[in-house]
Amino acid sequence: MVAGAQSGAESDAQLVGESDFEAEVEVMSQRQLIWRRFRRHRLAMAATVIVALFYSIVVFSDFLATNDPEDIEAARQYTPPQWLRLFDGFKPDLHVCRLVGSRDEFLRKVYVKDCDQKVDVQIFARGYEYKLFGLTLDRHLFGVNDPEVTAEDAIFLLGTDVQGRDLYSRLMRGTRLSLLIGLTGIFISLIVGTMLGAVSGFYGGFVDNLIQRSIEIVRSIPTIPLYLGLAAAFPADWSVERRFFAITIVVSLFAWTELARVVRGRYLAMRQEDFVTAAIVAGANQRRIIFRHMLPSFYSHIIAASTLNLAFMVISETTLSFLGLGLQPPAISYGTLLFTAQNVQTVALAPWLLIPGIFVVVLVLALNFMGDGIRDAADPYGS
Amino acid sequence: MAVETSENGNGSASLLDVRGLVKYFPIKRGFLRRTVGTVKAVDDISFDIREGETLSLVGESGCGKSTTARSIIRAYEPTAGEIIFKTEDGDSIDLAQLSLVEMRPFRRQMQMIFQDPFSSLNPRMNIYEIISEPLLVHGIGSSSEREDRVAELLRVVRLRPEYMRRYPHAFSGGQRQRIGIARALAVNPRLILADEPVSGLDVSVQAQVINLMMDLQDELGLTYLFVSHDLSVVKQISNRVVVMYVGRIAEIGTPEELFDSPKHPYTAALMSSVPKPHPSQRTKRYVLEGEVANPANPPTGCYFHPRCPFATDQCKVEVPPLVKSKDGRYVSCHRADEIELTVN
Amino acid sequence: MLAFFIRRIIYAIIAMWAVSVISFVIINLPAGDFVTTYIATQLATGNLILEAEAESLREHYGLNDPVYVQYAKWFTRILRGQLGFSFEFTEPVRIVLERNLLNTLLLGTFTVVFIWVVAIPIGIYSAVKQYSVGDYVATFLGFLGLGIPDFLIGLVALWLILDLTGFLATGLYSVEYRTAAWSFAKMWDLAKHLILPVAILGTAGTAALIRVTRANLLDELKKPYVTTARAKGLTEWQLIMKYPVRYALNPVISLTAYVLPFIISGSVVLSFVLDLPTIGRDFLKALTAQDIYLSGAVILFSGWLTIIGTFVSDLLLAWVDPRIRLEED
Amino acid sequence: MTTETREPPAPLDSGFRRNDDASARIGDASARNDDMSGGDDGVSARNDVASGGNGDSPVAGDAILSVRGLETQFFTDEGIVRAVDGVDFDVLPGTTMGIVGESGCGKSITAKSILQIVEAPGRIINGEISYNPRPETNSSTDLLSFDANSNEMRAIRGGEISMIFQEPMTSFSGLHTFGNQIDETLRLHTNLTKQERFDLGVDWLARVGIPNPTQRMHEYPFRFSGGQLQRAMIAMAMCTNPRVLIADEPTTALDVTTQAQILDLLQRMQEENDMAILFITHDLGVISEIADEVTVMYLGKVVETGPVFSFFDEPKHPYSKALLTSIPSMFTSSRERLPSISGSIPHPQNRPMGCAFHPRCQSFMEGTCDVREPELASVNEAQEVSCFLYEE
Repeated sequence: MVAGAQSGAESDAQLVGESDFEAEVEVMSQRQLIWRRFRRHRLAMAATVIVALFYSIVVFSDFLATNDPEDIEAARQYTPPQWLRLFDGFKPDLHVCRLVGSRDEFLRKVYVKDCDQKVDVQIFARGYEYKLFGLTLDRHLFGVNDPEVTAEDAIFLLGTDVQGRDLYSRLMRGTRLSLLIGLTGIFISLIVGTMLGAVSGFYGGFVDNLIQRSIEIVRSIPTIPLYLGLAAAFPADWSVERRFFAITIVVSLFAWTELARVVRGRYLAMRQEDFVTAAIVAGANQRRIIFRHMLPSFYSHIIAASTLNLAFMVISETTLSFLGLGLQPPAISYGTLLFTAQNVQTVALAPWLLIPGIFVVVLVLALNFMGDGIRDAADPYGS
Repeated sequence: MAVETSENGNGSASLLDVRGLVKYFPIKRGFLRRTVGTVKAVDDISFDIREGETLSLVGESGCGKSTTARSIIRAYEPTAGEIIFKTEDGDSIDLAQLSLVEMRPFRRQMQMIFQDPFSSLNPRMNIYEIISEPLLVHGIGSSSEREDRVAELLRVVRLRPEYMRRYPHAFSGGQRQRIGIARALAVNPRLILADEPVSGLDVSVQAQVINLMMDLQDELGLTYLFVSHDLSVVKQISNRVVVMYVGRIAEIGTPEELFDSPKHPYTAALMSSVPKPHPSQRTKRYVLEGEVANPANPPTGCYFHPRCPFATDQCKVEVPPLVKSKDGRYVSCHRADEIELTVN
Repeated sequence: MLAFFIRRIIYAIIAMWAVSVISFVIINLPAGDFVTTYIATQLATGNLILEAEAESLREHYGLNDPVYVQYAKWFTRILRGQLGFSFEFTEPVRIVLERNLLNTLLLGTFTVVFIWVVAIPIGIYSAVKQYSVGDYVATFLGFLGLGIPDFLIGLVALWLILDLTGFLATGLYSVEYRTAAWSFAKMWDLAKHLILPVAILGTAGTAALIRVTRANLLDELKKPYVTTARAKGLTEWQLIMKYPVRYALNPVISLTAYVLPFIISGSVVLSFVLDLPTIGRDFLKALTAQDIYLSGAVILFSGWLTIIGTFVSDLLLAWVDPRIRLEED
Repeated sequence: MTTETREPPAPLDSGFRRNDDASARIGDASARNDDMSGGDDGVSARNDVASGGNGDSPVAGDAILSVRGLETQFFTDEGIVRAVDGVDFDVLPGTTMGIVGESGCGKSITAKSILQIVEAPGRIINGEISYNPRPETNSSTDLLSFDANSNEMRAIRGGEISMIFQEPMTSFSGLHTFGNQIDETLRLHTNLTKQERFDLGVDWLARVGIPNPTQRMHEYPFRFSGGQLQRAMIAMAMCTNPRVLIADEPTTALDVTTQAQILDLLQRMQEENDMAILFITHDLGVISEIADEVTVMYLGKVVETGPVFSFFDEPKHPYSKALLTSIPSMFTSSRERLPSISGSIPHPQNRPMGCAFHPRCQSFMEGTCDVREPELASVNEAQEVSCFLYEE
């Protein structure tokens, strides 16, 4: 048909040319590719750093604290925050300004900042004793280098509450508890959600139908009244630990449905993929197909869903405890800290009591951005 | 429909004998997921594949050709029928009767090549892991032996062995299809089911893959079941062709027979619809009226009768069996021997 | 469509039953039965109740029966409209609920309207002008709105208003209108008081709706039918409003019925902070006082409302989508 | 099933793309299709625009659509993709120009660029698209001089130049009835009343061969089959009597028997309405069936353009030759090993230096093909090729 038809037989033998790919991309695994896509997501990266900082607080809360969070100092109630100063003039010198307290005509305590009187702040100062990794320590990142410091000389970086307790140190503790609740809740919902999702997708039919309908029913129950109702039903005399676990279970009550849905959806989609059929045809057994072929493809989706769930759980705990229905003093969490700021008049008097709220917002935002980033990176075509 | 299909002298020549294969998919609806109907994807078909040949299944989308291939290799559970496979030891075994666990040893002898070169390779595994998987699951060789085998297979499909630690996303569509072929060859199968292996590829790459498949067949003595909707490709690669329409076989024959002197009106229409390769051959096309029948609700009698210009009252009620016509071809048409068909 | 309808009704009935069980469990969770609670409240007000009287009360309420009998009796009473007695308010639960029903519905309805009016235009803008400055601002504010708990916004807003104007922006009515008959002046007063709670309550919903609208619309904008419409010669806005927006908003609009109950139950926390006279505030009081009949009734009805809302939303969605509406089965 | 072969066109007598034989060919074509002549319309609302029935052959040398130096680029996060990189071709009135190429060659983007409906992040960077509906008056306009959203451009889109697409299933809105969607087109481009528009819609549905057209107007697209939807899309594109129809892979998603129906329909529409068709496909078989002229694209550039017979008989560019020999057809004999093109299509971002085809080319000349870019130039009075083999 065509004059000068080429002979292509030998061209088949031509091997893949080096120039076909960029050198950087070629040997990367899917995990590395996801990581690379994720790193390009600036906001998600920043959010990840913030989340990592929060988790370091979980581990090192006592080390980061300056005062014993439980210490009551009636004489120092509602101290305003003392900002940490790094310089005295141009000379590096870590200190805060001393606050001088007096009473006004309504006999309320008022504090006046006197920067002529410095309170020296030291790195790795000695303070109250605490346990970390089984060791009893008394060193703190910074503080006044005196375990028996008097109220006059103590520092209150974020001020104090009505009982004169140091808000900064309490916030470190509160971060620990609130995040632990979230993490435990994630763990519970992860187990329940992935199990039910996997069972639902794997067996299909009646079991699938049953689980799917249950999920629909759970999702149609309004969260807040149910949370509140359950939390209120816990006897007031429960111990702090018992209440902790009860509240954890309550906040994870709804979180598993989303995970189950994601796992089932991914499972069903994956079952249609040719590479799964290829594994069946190759003779692979069920276990290998599920664990070697399918599960690795939804790790990142599970992580993304869990990250978003964690944010939801932190908010739930905070709200419940704020209303006095979740954790209760003496437990220290974001919610119980904000519980002291329930009243507008109190807030007007001591606005710094809302600072735990800023922590909650920053944490929740960071978790949301991070979760979104993971989801986008895992699935560039949208899910 | 027990058609005696394994002929050409001694029956031993057929590697695979499909008899009365049926695959229905239930349509489930409602709260209790009741079955409210069935999609008759494959509706009682019989054919055989001879050792060393390429048998193609052709037809339009939804005609059941892919389902047939997947039922044979038990990626789907066949609803009914026999799939008689002649094993290496010369035994005949009905694959349709085996449980999935019993099926596993036979998977070494039949492998599959897929259409989509993107979704058929696990993006999370590198090329070595992908190609060596059939070896691994059948417990063949040590890890270094498997590595040697993968290197050899890569050379066989004309890819560089050095690339075995790379991931699928680094390769082009044609190269991925070669990787898929290497995986299928890993366990030295005798039968390869190729499900639209070139339709996902650019036209300039298709010939590479087809040539490779034909070379491998010659070198390794492979038997192919080739599924495609592209009649030109089918014509090029096949020894025999099975034409399917709505889950049933219309006609079986060599490419030349079907393309030059079709017996079934549907075959004729199909062949006539294929664009001609040169503008000087432009002709008045035999344009088929109407729409393809719905496999969930097919017409009575011959499924093709509503579109067939030769349909009689008999065609409306009676299902035509697949029978051997006077000149030794298989056609399922009541009027096969009366009508004269030509493709242009 | 009929089969779809029947299927949905069956789901809804099962879900309503499940919620009733949950409510019953919650009512019975606290240690001791409500007679114990009742005795304690009576004691607190100086009334002494004899052991015999307590026992007859237990008998009357069937507290000595097996749990499932108790449930059955409780459930039939609920269906007959006998919701029980509120110890906290010392009046029947029904009276307590009816008192603030109107306020609650008003707050919810206005919030839904607020969410649509604010979120949909922003969501559309954000999708159509993807990656513009406005899109980034909207997306960031959306995240912020989702991330901040309502009560925090409420607290901060109250504090700022108090600090700046000395005005305590709580409640739904000024003192002089609290018990007054309805008049234009009272409505105007209510309108002024509604702004803050509606805006706060709407924040999270608005943020969520912006994200949903934007994401849906971005998906739709890539569909081939948009290109077809463009190739017809429609202006960009005509075609976006007629086709992809219609697609993207179908699910959103059908959710109206579903969102209202959620907002009503979500108003519990804000009602507490802003001291709004709603059922939510009564509910919280009931919870802290372990006033079981009132809290049980609120949980039950908010659950049922939500289920009915979901049901109506599903029907609406099916109705606006011809593919479901015309499905033959 | 008769065998009726077309005569190859008479050699063209000058460098001009003359189209003297256009009417002859059309007459020829209608003879082939006389048994299919659809319902006589009579409703055609504004067929007066740039009319010129079959008899009035256009003044010599005038293309209805002439694309020159078209460049469309996509500004992605990974960098700029030069999807269309300097494309030239002409579409003559009443004829079919086939644009053929593989994935990523920019053929669809070229089509969308003509109507200025390239999606973000794509932008038309350069070029000229002369539209000349009345060749006798020589009043051509450059479509790219109009703003994409201007009234002028929108009047062209769907009115003067219509387009049909690859995926009939997703190219309609599933939430609007077909009647609503065709009505919209008519409302935009005609002054007819609602009733007239409805009647015209029914008429067009009948003309493209859809049974029960009146009832179909009230139905939603999901009730149509794939082939019917493609017919409906053709009806919607044709109802304004456009001068040019751009068909972007209209049969790729369809089965071969449905493809034959649609190709037949398009040819009939062309004859009845005397319009030019720009037919985009990757299928050489379809080109050989329907095109009068062929333009071959590879990686955003035109490698060859010329009459369909010259292309099939004497392809000039090595890529064209390779395509023609490497693709199996119904006429290649069974079990025959076809020559194949080595390598694969590079990603548009990794475009090779010089001639983009050189790494796969059998006639590769070192020091030339990998250094310089060839230009599209005439090799004879009919064909233009961009290859150094033909450089003087």
